[in-house]
Amino acid sequence: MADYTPSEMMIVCSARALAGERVVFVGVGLPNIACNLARRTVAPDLELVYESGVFGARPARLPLSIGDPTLVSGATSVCPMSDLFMNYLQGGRIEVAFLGAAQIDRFGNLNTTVIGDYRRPKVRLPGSGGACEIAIHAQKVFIITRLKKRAFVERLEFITSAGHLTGRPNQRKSLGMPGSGPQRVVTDKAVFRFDADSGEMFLSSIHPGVTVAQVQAEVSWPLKIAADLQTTPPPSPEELRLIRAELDPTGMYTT
Amino acid sequence: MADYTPSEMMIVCSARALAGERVVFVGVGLPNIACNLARRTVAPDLELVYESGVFGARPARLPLSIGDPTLVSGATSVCPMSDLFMNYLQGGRIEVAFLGAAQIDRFGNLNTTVIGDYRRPKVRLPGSGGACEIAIHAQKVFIITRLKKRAFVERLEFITSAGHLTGRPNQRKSLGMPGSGPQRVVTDKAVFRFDADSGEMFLSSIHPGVTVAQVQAEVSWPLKIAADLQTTPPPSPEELRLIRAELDPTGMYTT
Amino acid sequence: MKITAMRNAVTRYVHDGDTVAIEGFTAFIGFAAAHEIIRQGRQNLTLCRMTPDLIYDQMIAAGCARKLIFSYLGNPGVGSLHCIRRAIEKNIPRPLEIEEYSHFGMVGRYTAGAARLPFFPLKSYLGVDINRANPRIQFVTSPYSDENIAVVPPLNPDVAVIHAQRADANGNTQLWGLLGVQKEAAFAAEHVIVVVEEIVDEAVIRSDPNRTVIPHVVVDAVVHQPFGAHPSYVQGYYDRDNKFYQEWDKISRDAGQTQAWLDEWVFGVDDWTGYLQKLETREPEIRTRLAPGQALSRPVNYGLYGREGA
Amino acid sequence: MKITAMRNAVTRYVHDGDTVAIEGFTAFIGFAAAHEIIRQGRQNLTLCRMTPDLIYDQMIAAGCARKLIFSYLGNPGVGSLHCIRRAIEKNIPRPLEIEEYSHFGMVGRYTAGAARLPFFPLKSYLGVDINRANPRIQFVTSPYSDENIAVVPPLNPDVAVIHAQRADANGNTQLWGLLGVQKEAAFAAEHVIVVVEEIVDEAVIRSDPNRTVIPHVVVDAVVHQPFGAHPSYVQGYYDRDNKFYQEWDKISRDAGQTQAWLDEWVFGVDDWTGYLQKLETREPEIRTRLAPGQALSRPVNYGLYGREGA
Repeated sequence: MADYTPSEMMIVCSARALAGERVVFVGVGLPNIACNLARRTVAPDLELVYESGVFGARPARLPLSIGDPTLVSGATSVCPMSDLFMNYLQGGRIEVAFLGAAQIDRFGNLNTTVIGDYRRPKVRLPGSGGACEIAIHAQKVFIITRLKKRAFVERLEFITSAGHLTGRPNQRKSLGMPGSGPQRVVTDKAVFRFDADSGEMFLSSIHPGVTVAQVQAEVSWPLKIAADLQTTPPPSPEELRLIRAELDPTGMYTT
Repeated sequence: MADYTPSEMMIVCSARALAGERVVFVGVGLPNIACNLARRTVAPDLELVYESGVFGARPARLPLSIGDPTLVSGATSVCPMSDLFMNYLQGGRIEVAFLGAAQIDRFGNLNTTVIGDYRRPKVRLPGSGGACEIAIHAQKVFIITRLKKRAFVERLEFITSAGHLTGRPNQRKSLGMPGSGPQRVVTDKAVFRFDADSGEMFLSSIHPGVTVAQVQAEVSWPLKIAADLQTTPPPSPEELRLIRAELDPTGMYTT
Repeated sequence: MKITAMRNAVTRYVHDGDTVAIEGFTAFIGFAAAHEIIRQGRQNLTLCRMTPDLIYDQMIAAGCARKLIFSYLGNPGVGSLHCIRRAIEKNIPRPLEIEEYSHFGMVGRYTAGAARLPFFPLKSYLGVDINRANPRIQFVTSPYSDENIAVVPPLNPDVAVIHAQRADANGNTQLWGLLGVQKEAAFAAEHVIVVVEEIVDEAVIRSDPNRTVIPHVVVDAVVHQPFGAHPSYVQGYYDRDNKFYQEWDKISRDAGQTQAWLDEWVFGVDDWTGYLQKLETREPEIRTRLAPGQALSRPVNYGLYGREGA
Repeated sequence: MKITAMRNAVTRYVHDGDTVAIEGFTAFIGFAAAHEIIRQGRQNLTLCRMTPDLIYDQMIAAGCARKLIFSYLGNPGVGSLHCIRRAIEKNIPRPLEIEEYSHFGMVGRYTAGAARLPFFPLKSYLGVDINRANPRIQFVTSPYSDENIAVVPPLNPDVAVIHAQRADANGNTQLWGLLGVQKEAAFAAEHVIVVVEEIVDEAVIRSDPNRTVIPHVVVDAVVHQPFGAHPSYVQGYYDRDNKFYQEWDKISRDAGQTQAWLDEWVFGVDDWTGYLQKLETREPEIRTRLAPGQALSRPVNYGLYGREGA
């Protein structure tokens, strides 16, 4: 048995991916902890921007939602939603953003809207929130989600947020999307990246103790695998200490 | 000799025209004094809105410009320019606005941009500022200007702000202008109004001691005259007391 | 003087069939107003809100709405909005029409509504199905670049309800914390009900005019309703009652339990005072549990400018 | 740490041929920055400002500009901007290209620039000659109503200079009083120089995050320059020096006198400290004359939210 949880592995992978980044758009839960871990390790200058309009938050407790009042008190700035979407996100100020999804396809397109027919849904999901625009405007997108066959699907039932679309070269650019789209998918079993030419997801790094077959079993399409497939380095003792002692002491998100 | 100045007469005429109004867009100088006089007489609920974004000002001195800091301190609200133009003016919240002009034509169109050719001007004037939009969006426009032949012209050299255009019925509406356009022109010799059908300016009220011929002499086109031409009631002792003792005690604008 | 009781404000400004926006992103959510609307039995409302949250889950469970205009359906930090899902997935208690945008799309709709613009442009809805599901999202071509850009139409509610920390009796309203789209919603609406924790003297408002988010010019009614955003929060006044958000997740999974909750907590009381009494009977220390510590802003000097012609 | 001297900030971020916006509507006008730009001999600038005011009158008289983008040319409360008129009417000291809007048009240009929109729509330029004089003003058709609505293109200056009351060393900048279009200009610009009356500890900024108009993310340099907006004013710090505005009306009517003034007050000093010394030598009581009284904002409570899972 590993001495860390799958959630902790996801947090650590996400944090490491933020090395050197400066402005990240963050949701609560795992991405929040990952960004805070990155600030204390690989990205000391990282600025966390919350979708609720908060910058430079100094939360006195682990926030319960992106609108938690603890994010506001002691922040460096708080702005209305129109400023957030117009001047920060559309204005090109966001370098990295995290997105989750109920369904993802091989090009990193995401569905958070509906399972089944839109007008007669089997399961009604939350919808876009800011995700549709984040996927267009953030310079890079990191996706965090658990690896499950019903999530990694051949064909989305609804496209809420654009990834690399159908994989045609320059397709995002020709549609007028400033951001470069999804760069990584961090899961509890492996990390995926995207081929620069085809836009297709490939297995880039596999977590310790997981086999390629176990990963393929949870992905609905024949998965491409990196020639130099890595084994994800496990969380370091210092990373685990920061998560457990400082960032999520009650284990709300990490157990 | 009248015991009041032409400026005082203009202020009083403007103030009286504000009877019952609630939200007025005001510049400094005569309109500012007129609006404050109206608040103390015929329009106690009048809210003064300054183009600089100030509402409910309580100036401790007579403001020197629409951006005077004395307007800000103690106001009920101060907003950015984008709010002022989008939500207040274009949003249809302004009932009355005052405009001045270097030139005015018989339909109340105004020029504050240039005398001579635009690219090779004889006299370069200030330009629009907010006037172009005020003329479109304010529910009513009152014009304050001194009566002079070179100002009341047959044909403007440049249209900065739209009045009743060429006088065709529904012309403003068909262009998409929400406001009803100029309603009065207050001058130092007379007050003019506009014919509801033709949009043409007519002499509505003449100040005490002024003749129709004197007015016509300062207007470049053959002036229409109201069938029931009035003599403007002179400033009352109370109006004069308010102006002289409270609103402009140093006589900066009124002498 | 616009101060009035919630009952009167709702009776006067919220009518069957109206388009209603109760805004406030995660914070300042006007539950007191929502409960009064439910209690007065309003029907066929079109409810607008970026994040319908528990407030519209309750109103939709109570059968007030025929349509929902929104951008994110969730119980923040907890999970699903089960009543709204039940309405969309199973037509319980009645069918619910939906008109769906992204957050930015909703911001754009309110912005256009406030500014009386025929549309608001935003770079969004590229390569996705949202605009296919919602034909009100259109595209226009820029005369400068031939770029096609999405546009959304104005949203002009019949009434907006805005909860805030404080207002004066005339309706000048100050907010701090998350500002969401409250200003835009208020300017876009035909009528505005402001609900506040405190009615303050005009001098308090005038000491900091830049803090006034909603000016009296657009306000029709001011309702003094302390704790009126419970179980959501008001910055500096009380915390979110997260226990209730979690409890609702359980209650709302079942239509019967939901109805029982509405019967007890909404229909079973006369007004918000009754709701608060019940709340404090159940948990006498609730206000202490939700009370934040003090973190005061440093004052700024606006300056007195009294001298003539400095 | 972005604190730097004005000289360095101008050397680094303002280059010949740049598009420069020094914004601030009537208040917060960045004269210290303008004088340094003149002193360093910048040429061929495109100057953007809703109200060019004395600041651009001086820069244009000094020959810094080849083009002016604006919406109102006036010496507020006093009269004309004679130097700019001389440039437009008589090509003195050199021809000046103009690109002219209404106020709302300039607001729209900055707003589109800040938000990277291809255009900003506004209901204006109906029945007038402004759009005939400026072909950059175009019209688009609304897909909802077939209404034609004016649009203006984005304005993205190479550099914006914003004067404010206070910032922290990292560039988080707070302003109160007239807010003009400073926020939009800062977000629209490639580089931003913030000039402040006071550098404050980050804790002051953090005590009131809603007051932060310009966040550090968009700021390149912070210059500490008290009294740096003289002869304009900074709310709560000093009043407008109206005597100078009137004096300028006389000086600026004559090209020779204007040049003599620039020689003495701009070229004749090393920096803003030198300017202020000259000012106080001429009028020892100037700071007293322009000092406002105190009018403090009432503090608001943001609340301390430290407890887990309230």
